[in-house]
Amino acid sequence: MAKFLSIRDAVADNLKHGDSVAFEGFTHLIPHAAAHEVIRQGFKDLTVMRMTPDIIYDQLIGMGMVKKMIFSFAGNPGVGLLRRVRDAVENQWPHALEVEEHSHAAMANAYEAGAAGLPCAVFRGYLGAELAKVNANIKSIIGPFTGEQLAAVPALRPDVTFIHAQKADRKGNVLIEGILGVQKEAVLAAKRAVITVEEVVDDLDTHTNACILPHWTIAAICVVPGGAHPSYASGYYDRDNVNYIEWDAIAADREKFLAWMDEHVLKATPEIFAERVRHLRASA
Amino acid sequence: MAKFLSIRDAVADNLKHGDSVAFEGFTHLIPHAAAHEVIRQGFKDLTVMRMTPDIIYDQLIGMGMVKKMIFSFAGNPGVGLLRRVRDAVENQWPHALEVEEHSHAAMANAYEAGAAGLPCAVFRGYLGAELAKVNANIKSIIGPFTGEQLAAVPALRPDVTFIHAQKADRKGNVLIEGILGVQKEAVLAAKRAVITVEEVVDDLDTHTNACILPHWTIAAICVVPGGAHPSYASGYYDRDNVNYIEWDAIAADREKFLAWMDEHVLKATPEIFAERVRHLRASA
Amino acid sequence: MSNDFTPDEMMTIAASRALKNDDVCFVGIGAPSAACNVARLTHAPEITLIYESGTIGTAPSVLPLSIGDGELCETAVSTVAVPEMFRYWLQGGRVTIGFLGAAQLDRFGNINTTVIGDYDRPKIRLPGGGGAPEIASSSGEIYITMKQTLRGMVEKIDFVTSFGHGTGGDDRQKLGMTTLGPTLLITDLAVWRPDPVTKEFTVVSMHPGVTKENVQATCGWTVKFADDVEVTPAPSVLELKTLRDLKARTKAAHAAPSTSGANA
Amino acid sequence: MSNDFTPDEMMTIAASRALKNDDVCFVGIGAPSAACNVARLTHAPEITLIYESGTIGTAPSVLPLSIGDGELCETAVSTVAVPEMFRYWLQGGRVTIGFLGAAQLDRFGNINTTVIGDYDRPKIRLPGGGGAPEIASSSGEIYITMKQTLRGMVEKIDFVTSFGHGTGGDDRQKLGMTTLGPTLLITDLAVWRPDPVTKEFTVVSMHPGVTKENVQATCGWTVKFADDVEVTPAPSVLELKTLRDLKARTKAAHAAPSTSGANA
Repeated sequence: MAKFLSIRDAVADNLKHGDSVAFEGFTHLIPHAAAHEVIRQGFKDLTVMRMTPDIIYDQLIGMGMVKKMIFSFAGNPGVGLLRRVRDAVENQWPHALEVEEHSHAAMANAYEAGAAGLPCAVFRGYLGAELAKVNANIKSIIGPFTGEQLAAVPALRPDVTFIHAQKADRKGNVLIEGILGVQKEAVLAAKRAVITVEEVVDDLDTHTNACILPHWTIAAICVVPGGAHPSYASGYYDRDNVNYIEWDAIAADREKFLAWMDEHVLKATPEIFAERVRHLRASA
Repeated sequence: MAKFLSIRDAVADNLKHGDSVAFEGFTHLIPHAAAHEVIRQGFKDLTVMRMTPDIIYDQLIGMGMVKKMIFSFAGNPGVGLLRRVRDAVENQWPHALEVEEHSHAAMANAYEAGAAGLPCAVFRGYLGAELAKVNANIKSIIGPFTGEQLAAVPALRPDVTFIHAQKADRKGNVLIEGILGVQKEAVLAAKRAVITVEEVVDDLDTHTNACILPHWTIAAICVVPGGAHPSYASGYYDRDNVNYIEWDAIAADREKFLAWMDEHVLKATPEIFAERVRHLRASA
Repeated sequence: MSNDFTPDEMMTIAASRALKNDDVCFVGIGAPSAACNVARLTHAPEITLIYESGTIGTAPSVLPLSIGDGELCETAVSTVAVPEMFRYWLQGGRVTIGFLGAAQLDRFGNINTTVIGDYDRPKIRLPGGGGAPEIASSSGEIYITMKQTLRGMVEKIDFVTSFGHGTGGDDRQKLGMTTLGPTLLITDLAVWRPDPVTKEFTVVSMHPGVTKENVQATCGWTVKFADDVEVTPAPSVLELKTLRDLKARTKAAHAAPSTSGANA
Repeated sequence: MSNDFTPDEMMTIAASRALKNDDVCFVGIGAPSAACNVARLTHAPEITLIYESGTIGTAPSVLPLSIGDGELCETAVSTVAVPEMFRYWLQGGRVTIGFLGAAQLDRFGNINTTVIGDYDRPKIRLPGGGGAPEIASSSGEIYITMKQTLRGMVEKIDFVTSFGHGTGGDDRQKLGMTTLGPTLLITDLAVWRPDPVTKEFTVVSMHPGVTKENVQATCGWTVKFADDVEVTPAPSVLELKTLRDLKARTKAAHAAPSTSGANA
């Protein structure tokens, strides 16, 4: 049953050192505010997973909180590489990072299998692809009717999934609209789900087949307006593209990165996100 | 690419003797008008599939058009048994009927696998259930990570899928709203899909994540107002419950059944459906 | 309390009492959607009802004639496609109570809704399992409700559509199931619970006025009774009024005559 | 015709010409969404563009910075969840053209976007495959576009992220693939097609002003040229205007300065 909590309390109540954790969002609705709160609370040895780790994974990894990353595309979308991820993989800074690398199809199917309560996902994939040689979690099965060899990967079952969504109603049912990514699957696959939302409303006022997570599938809901910035929340504010471009320069240098994190994350509060998106709301 | 055709031409162009065919609909949006047109055109040796064969399968089977039925629940919803199906299975009237019987979970997964281009569906099912002993198309596989035994059934890939939907736009994109059933999957799993709709509109005017079948996934679209009667089309007309109750008496007797089919199907036209739902539109 | 009630009403109301506010209840075809909705309209207003047509969190004002009636969708929190229903919601382990009916039932809660007689040459071809085989294995626990008859409650069912406790004991665990299976049987005469060890259904409570002889006379196996068989509390005035109002609304809604000129 | 164009513009426009009105084109990360949208805005107005973020049939007025920009969704026929995108739409065999870019490419159309150097001790850790491994195997055919450099077009790629034709010949069929694989490579200098038998990319057309020496000087393997190498038609005025207008709109839309006071 969803509790309405501050993001501070929701993170403290639901995350532990060593947990596996997904911060999902596919360009749209990336849970920046939740990730910053996790960084402030200083967790260690996390196994993080996401199809498209971007800036927040650069931040988590650069701050030394991550033991292992499961992913399928680690880039700064529209800009280039993730420089903190590269520094960890190439130079073990601040420490070594274990990676389990998949394709998007594999990750999407693995979350789907997690939501579906299955031990593994089965799909047609990795044909001729070398990832199958370097990732022991890519196996195969033979279909019992046609004899076709299909790929199999373990279901993803994070201890905690964080997502950002547009709104919740007062019972705690949560609506996601627009580009949905794998957020529904990541929530249903998780042991505990923490969702930041732009607002709480009396009535979700949407389509009968819209993507809604019932309140009893959610551990905690936190109202954090702007919580997806610099990504966007369809209907609330646009993507802050310039921030993605600027991140490339910040993350390029270890000292610059640490100084930025100190000022904008460690010494900041979740409340700053509302201010950050103020200028972006008009155009959304 | 979807062609706008009469239901007569769409059936004639897309269905052949001996085809496998799905008329899907889960209580909502059952394609009665399409089934009646198929009956009028007198096809033979069809393999029909559906999760919930109801009145139209009673009609197809009673008229001797069906060689085999793949299904998971064959009942007159809310009323009882299907008397023409029973007569075929129990007494081979008008001729013997081969049945391949599954659970709902298996059929839903099998359509999903068909839509996903996979040879089979993998799920946790049939545990201790005797269907696995009488249906050779229920097999199992061992998951390669946990060693759990999972059920496997062949993907459903009908030659033709018929469904009824609310509306199409002028390009042929089709909207389904409300109880969605397995219609999207049945269309995407099929070699050719024929869709009857209530109306064609300039703009589907719906939610960004609504269930829409793009025009290039559809072979033919036919405007048949009322084409789901006596089932219902959400937003257009209600379910005609009395008709389901009356069907029980009609189908109970072979002669009565044949006379009814002659009058209301063989000698009728698709245009009668609009008239049938006229009185149901006000309340919808 | 009311003394003016039918065995059928007692059965529905006794079943409704077993449901809790935080239950997520999967209402399969043939199941007592009346019991679920009486629970929702009385002591469990927040109960989540899921119908296999894809409607999650429904609150219909009348009982649906089918599991896919329009009102289920109109009142639902969300309506999803049927493959998702069976994958994410049932198989995903989110359903606490699966509610099933039965054409034939044995003492271990195994259910037949497939055929009477031989599968290949059936005496009566029943509708089949629908969602039941996986409801039976994936729901946290299973409640069964049916009227007692010698034809329905039998020593050996003709076909195992849905697995209950098999031949009893730990048969479920042997098949790899981690769910509890049938934990409650409510008939028009009694409330039954499985023996903790043998898993045989045992009468723990009889409805007002019912005798052990009544129960045995309508059950095809030798009935086990608990040491202290209780009397099921009679329906309260509120429970009875809620059920009867629901049925009256349902009858009115479903009986509207067709003027379409042709049925089916 | 115009003579005032850059090699990059020629590349994009040559790629756009390969797309047809009835194509269903999967635009993966790093792929030339510019080429797809120029096609849509010129000769192929009905082309279906699919981005892996779940947007089907998009028609953006500016190029997305990422594959999940809001306008892709706002202009789409439908936006589906990402698991459905990969299962029903890509794996389901509905995509006619998969459009891929490459960090490293070999003469058989095998692509590396994973690492430069050894996988476990990479010199440069690239973003990875994203959707590409299954785009490469499930799309009807694959078009590749990249700028020619000696570092990019190499004798042997460091890692096979996405399988093209393997070592050539019928390597795809041996792996059970029924799709055509790479059928077209468009660089800033030339248009290449695989040899029908060996599957080695062969230059069939060079862009205006480009010599065979130019092509060889920027390619790490010994280039095969067709017997009759044609000259790629220069961009038309309409093509060039369409591309430049699109880029100008895109630049204006993405360059809006942030005033949020803190980035990321």
